Amino acid sequence: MIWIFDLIILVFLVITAIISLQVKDLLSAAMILGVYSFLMCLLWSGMGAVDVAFTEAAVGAGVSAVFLISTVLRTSRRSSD
Amino acid sequence: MTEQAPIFILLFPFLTAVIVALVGLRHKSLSWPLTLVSLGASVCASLSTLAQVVEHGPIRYKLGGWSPPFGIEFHIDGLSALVAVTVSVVALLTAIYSKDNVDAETPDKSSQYYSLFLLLVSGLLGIVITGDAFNLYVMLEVAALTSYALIAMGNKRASLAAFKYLIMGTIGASFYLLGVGYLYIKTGSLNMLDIREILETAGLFNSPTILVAFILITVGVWIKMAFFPLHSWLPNCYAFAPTTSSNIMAPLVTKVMIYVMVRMVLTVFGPNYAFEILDWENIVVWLAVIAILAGSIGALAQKDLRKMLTFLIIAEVGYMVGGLWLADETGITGTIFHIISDAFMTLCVFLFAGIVFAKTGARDIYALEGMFKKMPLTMVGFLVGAFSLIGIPPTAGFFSKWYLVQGGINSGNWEYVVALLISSLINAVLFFRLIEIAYFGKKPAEGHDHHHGDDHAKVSEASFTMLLPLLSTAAILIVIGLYNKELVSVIQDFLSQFNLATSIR
Amino acid sequence: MSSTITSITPLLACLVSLIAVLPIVLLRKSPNAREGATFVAGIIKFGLVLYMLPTVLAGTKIEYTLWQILPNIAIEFRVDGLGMLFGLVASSLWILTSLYSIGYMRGLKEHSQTRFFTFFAISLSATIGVAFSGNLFTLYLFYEMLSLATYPLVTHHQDKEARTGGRTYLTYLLTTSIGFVLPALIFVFVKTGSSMDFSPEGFLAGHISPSAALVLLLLFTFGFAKAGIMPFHSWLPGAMVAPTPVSALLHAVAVVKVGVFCVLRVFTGVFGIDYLESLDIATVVAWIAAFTVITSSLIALSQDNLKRRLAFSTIGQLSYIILGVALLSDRAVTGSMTHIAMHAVGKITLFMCAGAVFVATGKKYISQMDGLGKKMPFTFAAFTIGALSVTGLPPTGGLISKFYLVTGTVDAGQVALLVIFLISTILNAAYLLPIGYRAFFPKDKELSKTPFSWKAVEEASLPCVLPVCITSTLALVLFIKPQFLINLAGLMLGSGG
Amino acid sequence: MELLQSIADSFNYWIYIILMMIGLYALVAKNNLVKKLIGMSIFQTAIILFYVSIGYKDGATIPILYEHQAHHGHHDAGHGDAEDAHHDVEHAVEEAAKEIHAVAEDHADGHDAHADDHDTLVDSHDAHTSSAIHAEDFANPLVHVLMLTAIVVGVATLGVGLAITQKLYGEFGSIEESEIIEQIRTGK
Repeated sequence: MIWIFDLIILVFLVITAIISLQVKDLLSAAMILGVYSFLMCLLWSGMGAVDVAFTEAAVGAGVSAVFLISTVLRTSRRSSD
Repeated sequence: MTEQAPIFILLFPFLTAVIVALVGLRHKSLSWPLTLVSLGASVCASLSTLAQVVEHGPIRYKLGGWSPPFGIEFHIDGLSALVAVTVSVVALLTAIYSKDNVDAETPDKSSQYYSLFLLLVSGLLGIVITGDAFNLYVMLEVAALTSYALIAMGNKRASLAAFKYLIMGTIGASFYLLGVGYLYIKTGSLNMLDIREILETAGLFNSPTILVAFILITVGVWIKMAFFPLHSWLPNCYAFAPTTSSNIMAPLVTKVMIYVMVRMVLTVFGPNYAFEILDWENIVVWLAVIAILAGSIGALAQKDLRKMLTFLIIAEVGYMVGGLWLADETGITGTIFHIISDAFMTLCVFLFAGIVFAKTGARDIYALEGMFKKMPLTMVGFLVGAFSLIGIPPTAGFFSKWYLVQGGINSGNWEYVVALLISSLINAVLFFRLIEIAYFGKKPAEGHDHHHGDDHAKVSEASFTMLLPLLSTAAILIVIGLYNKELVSVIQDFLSQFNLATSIR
Repeated sequence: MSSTITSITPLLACLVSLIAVLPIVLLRKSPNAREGATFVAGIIKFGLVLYMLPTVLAGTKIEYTLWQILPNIAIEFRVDGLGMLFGLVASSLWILTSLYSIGYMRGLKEHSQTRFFTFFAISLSATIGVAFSGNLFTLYLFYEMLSLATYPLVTHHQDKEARTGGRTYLTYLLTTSIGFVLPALIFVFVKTGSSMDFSPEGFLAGHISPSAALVLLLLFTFGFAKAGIMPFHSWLPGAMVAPTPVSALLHAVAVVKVGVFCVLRVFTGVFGIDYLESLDIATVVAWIAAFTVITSSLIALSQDNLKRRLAFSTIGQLSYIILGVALLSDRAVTGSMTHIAMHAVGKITLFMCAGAVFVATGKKYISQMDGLGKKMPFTFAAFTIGALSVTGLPPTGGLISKFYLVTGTVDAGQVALLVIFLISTILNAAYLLPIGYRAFFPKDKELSKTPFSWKAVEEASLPCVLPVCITSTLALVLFIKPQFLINLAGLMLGSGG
Repeated sequence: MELLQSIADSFNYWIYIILMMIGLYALVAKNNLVKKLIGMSIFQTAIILFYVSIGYKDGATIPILYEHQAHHGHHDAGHGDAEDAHHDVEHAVEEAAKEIHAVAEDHADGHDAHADDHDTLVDSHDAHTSSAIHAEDFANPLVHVLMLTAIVVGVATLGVGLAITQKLYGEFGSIEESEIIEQIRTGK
């Protein structure tokens, strides 16, 4: 049944991607992008790419989220779209 | 020592970038000499590599001893050696030129500037000498990231331009990466020569995957080289970036991308696939014609000197894309030749624009007023660059156009020939407008002022570090023009492996 | 007949004036030394050309390959009859023009004289380069060089008028050379793959289709816009804003003659007379030239500005030369080649006279020149001789070339064109001769009654008048001794028949 | 169920295309600079997903050799153990890559014969070195290594983009593209 698990992750990936782009509050957008990245990690570790998954968790989800959040805090939280 | 030359081309600027970043924290004044030394060494290494290639044929340099399909390999043939020499020489000249400008424009960031500059150069050199498609992507991004930063060092408008460039550049690079991914699915290799071999032996050319890969790579590279409909990021970037940033990027970035295109079409996919199986030539040549005309006409509309020159770059990109897709050996020779000559002539006019900006602080073309009297030597340098862009013998630009036009006639692409000539004429109009302003001034006096004689004209040339690169570039343009036969023989040596349609000779 | 020797002399002859730029610029502080340098260079150049004359007259070609610049194409010098003829004219007249420009420039206290002399020297180098070039590519190279080097001369005054004139000048010359000649050049190269060396038989035969040949021929004829064929003529009157020595050099010797010279080269050296004859396409060019002859003469009649009238006269005379070669008969071609020299001598006299009048009196318009003959007898005597020569009347050299042209037309069987020649000769006489006549015999009764006295003579300075006298004498001498010019022209036809 | 499973297998590819399109749309159409960069991040991860999917084989495991695997074919290994192990790893990498070759060629219609050839070659090669390691047991590690680089590149791009965003905010007081362009147009 592992493929169902995969499928669910994939669907959620799309959903989180769309939400992070649609939400007006940039801080939430950054958070949701973090969730998106973690889902991606999960998917990749399931696909035998543990090293990629780890890197994504640390660099992709971690560092980019930090970058995004710090930028949002320094500039403005509101987005017009 | 000499057999290690290929790696030194890249290693010198790269390591020095790190050193400059560290040393620059304390001793800013060391950045410039360090940069010069490393680039000088890089020039020597690339020249020595070129000599080796000319003498012994292509070099395959295995990085760390891993054999090709797995390890990263530097593959240096005539084409990459020539472009590597061009890149390193242009970089060295711009570095010399940077001294006064960087201190004037970005005084507190000079060590960052040099560090980024060196990284950009190593990225570009890496693109040129690598033999690995994925490695090329990494180098592409190294060069791109540093250029975003270099552009953003400029004024307000530069930051926005840099952001747009970042978006477009990322799309382009990602397309390229995707294309390489598709190639990898089919061939299981990332080494360029290996890919080609597998494509041919396994007869994969009919596969739609390869078609998708080809389209993605071509479009990706077109975005990065600002091929006409995809050019919108370029003019503002180069026009508003700090002087030296645009001086290094305008000649090199688009040209190196042309190199990537040539490399992909010829070495990776092979002319057989690109030209015969796909049969796109006519479409692409027409696109190039549109690009040439659009770029030239766009340039006519500009009043800002550097912006005008950026539109010329777009037209020149059209020359080279069209030249490649003529699918004719002479035409492709012209394209490769034009990579080199265009790099130097763009450098020449941008260096001049930088001097004008440094001396007058104005960006529009009327800043040139009375320049012949004020700085005759600078104008001589500019004239050579301008003549080369127009295509007046014996400058390099004339000869590269010569081959391009010849290729166009050979392959019967008359629209391309006409477009080239029209664009040459428009260039003539553009540059003689500038020369006229420089010669007459904005408002020509009625009647003549007899005592405004030549004996007491105020001569105020640019500083030595700015003048030297300009004049050297002008000299290089003429030397390339005079020795074009030797250059072309290297190019034709490289092309001889591809069995292209040849002219009657 | 077609023996060749290799010698560096042609290159030296070409380079002398280019090298002279250095002393001219270095000596800019002392005008006398500067002009001295120009002068010495002019004499050396003329000497070098003369030195080659006997060899060339003996039927030997002098070759020198400078640089193998493209695969198969070299920058190459070759001196043959036609080149020699033109080189001789250009280099001898340069000496006189330099002498004259010293008088003119100083007389008017012109600015930037160093620049003037510098570019003058460069233009001369380019002119000799064109004359001695051994292949089409070299020819094009020097042709472009000449366009660019004369631009600062045309726009010398740097005022609004100069700007417009200069703009027209460059627009016409560069558009045609880049737009027409360059593609034609590359097309020829692609189709023949040859070195594009000029040869008496031409090298195009058999490589292109007749229709392509016609297109090429027209591209070349119009492309060398310096020849002033209509509708690409209007740069010439526009370029009249230049100082007179420049106009004299441009419109009598260097620039316009380079244009017709190039056309002659293309006709004889690239296509080959025989090949053109077999194709039967040259008539098109002949009629275009004939049209230009008549139209320009008519326009010239209506001009009051002396220099402009002379400019339009030049356009007509240039078309004679092209018309002559387009007739393809031996005599006509000989006529057009000698006409290069004859017209050069005649026209330079006229221009220099116009300049001398301007320097002495500041008058530019023909209507103001009534009765000036009494004040400037030498100038106007020379002017009359020049006018006779250009019209083609005895006892001047102009008659010789006209004679060859007219008999050549008869040979070619083109009676219609013969009529054109006659009409145009009448027109020439109508717009040139009255000027001299009026100067000596003004309409105004009072002026004509004023007795001539040496005290009233107000000639321009000696350096202005002397060259005028020399060239007008030359025009007379050429009437008596035209033989060596005809020999030189004949060399070009030697193998053709 | 099998049908569903086969859809799920290629689902990766569908999702990667969808994600790419979402990212591309954001890059082009979004007005907010940070949103653009988020779009870019999604775009790049989608490509990485594509690459990882290339390297993935059904039932394959992570490309790490356990000690017993490494020693399986080398009972006589003495002091050179470490070296041999290294060799095996290298060999495994090679096998994996060759496996992809073979797969690739299988895909190409009409070239089965050639592919077979290649397979036998691989097998014979296998036989006399280490019979215990089969490339098909492992995901392709080369792809993973490449993707590590790609991830880092992506984050670096994001970092530069965000830095420029902050600079723009400092200069224009806005991170909306339309507002910035308006400010430039109305003349600084």
